[in-house]
Amino acid sequence: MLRDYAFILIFSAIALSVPILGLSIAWLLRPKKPGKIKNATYECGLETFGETWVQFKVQYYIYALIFVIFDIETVFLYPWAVAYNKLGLFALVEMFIFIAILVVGLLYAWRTDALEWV
Amino acid sequence: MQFLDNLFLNISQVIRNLVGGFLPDWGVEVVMMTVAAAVLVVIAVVTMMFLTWMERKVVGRIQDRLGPNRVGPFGLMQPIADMVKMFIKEDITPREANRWVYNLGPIVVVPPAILALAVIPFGRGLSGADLSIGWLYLAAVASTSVIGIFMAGWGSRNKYALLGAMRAAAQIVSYEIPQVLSVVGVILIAGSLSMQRIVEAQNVWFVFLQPVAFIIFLIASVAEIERSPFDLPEAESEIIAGYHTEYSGLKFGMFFLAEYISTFAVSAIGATMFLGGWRGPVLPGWIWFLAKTYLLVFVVLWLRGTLPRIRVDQLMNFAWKVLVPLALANLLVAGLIAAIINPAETPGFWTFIGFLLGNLLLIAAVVMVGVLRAPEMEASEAAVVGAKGALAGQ
Amino acid sequence: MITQIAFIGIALLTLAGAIGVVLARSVFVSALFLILSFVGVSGIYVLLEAPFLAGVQLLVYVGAVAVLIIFAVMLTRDMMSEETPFLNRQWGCGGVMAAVLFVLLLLIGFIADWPVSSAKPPEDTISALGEALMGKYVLPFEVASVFLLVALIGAIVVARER
Amino acid sequence: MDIPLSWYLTLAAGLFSIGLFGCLTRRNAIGILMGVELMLNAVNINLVAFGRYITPEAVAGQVFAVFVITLAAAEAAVGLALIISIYRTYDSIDMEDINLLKW
Repeated sequence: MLRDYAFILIFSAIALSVPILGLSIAWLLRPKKPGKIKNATYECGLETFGETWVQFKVQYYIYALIFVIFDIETVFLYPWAVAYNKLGLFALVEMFIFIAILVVGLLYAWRTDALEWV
Repeated sequence: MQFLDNLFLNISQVIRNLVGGFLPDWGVEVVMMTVAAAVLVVIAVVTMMFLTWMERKVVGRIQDRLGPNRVGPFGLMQPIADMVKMFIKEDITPREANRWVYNLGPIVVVPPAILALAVIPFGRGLSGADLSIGWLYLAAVASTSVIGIFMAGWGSRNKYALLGAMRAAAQIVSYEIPQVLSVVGVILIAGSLSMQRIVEAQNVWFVFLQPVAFIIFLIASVAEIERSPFDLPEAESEIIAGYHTEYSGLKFGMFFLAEYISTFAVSAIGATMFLGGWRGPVLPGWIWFLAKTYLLVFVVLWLRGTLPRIRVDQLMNFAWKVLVPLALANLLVAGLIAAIINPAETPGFWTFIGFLLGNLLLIAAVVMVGVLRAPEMEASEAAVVGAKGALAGQ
Repeated sequence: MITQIAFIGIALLTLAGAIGVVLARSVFVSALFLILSFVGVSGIYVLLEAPFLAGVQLLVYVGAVAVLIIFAVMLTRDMMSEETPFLNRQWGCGGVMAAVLFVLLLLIGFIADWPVSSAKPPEDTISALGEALMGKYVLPFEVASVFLLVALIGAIVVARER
Repeated sequence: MDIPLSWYLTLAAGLFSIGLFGCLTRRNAIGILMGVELMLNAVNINLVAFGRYITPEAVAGQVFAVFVITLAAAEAAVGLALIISIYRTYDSIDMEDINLLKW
């Protein structure tokens, strides 16, 4: 089993070396003439205005939150699906209850407009 | 035919014998793995270059243009010219940027896209590694791509870049759920997460057993790789160019590289999980695999050429209020049918009929809900528009 | 031999990430180091022959929890300027505490005589996990869904603007 | 099995102690939460390592690790929601400023 993962390790090292190698070659080839205006933050040619860390709305967090909860649900779903043929009807009922409870959460978010992008 | 089918396995055997002459066993293993990994990486880069050309040709034809046709025959050398340009462009690092995070961003973005190729079966026994957690590995690797986007957005110290990164993350995260849920039906029938096992289980292509899941998977995947019509985070008309606003030269090219490799990877995954992967009559497996993959790539390009970009609130609503409930319903239907007819033991024809009936019922239910809710939806839409108009009037 | 080298490499990566989490001035950079540490832990799971957990570690921690943390960092502006210390005044005391705990844990780990078994783990871990979740651990499994529901609703209520 | 169990225990102990240090000393509330996440990861390493070395034929260690991951994610979700809520009220998440149990 570890043999397969050794391949993944080597593969990730080589995959990581692609951008590093490419960027190093580009670093050697490209011209370097920085300038005051050139290195300014790009905002359609205007001077930068106000703080960079603008205040984001909480909606982003709510989406991430619901995502985390459902991501964990899939963690339970995969072993269930793999073992399903050995388990039979009882497993289906258990999973049905599991999903139903979480769907209540989704419905709650839906009804309270937490899913609404405003 | 037999020879062509085993072409790559034979080549690998030749290399193994060649190296085996003067290296110990573990050395041979390491050399073989490195060679395989290097080949996969080369495939990734060449695919990216081919896809940029293909995209411009296909979209050009859709828009009644010729596309690139100056450099080389049919403009085939265009990607090379583009690459040379990328390499010799001046690189601009904004003064305000956090140098470490800014420069690491493009480096972190690329590996997740390439790593997906490790478990994709290009033919019988022809995959980098046949992991037992196959699909879970793909989902896990794909989910790490958000990190590079965050690094690019935060490191640039540009509010549009940061906003683009936030939007991209929210979108990727939202569409990941329907994507991972839609595949559960396939895993349930195949009884394994391993990609090779999933291909071997497809006596009937899973697209016929799980058509609804296939459509959900396709839509969610196109959204995951931020391609049109879901390309809001990097749409010029929305927020300059999103998280890669500040990047130039090859650093910008790296984001492109990642995007095109992901397009290929997602199509390959779709072909493997739903279209039978390398299985097919007469021709060698890897030709079947490439044909199916490029069919899906073409569909993705076609979507870009045809559909207008959707609005950001529609984007999020579609993920959470349409795709997620549909994926959950599909999962329960699949579970129910698999409980009635055990797909591992029933002959293919009856499995096919059973799942087809289930999916038809599901689609009928969806249409019913749509018809019933249509007036209500229109009313709520009108209310929202009215409220926005009132706000604008103030 | 090779696995031992791999273990040392991955363990050093994990610990370096963890130290980065604690000592980075900016919270965002802290979060990036946290991700590094999570990736290292997933490598450890692979060495422990728990590939499913390694995948889950990447999917849930790197792909979900880290994103959640970064969103929270973006929503709460980092008020710390360059001058204000990012650790509180008890950092010396806290360091001693952590060091003492580390030594104690090491003592327990090395002195105790663990009854190590040489049996083989099941061939198909994922299937075995599924059967365990649906059989022996079915109650915790259902409780987990209620728990997730409570967390979801609670967090939405707390986070939303009124 | 050529890695002794004590190596894993050492790694987990180190990770746990670093997490504890971060938890005790970071001023930023999100920093404290990250310390807690590190500690939970250390616990998970221990659970899986003990499961692998002492009862390899059962998957109890992994099942528990899955439940701990569930718990950690839910904890992060609610904890960060609280932090965002605190930020909205106090306009700061510096734990030195937030020292009142009740206002």
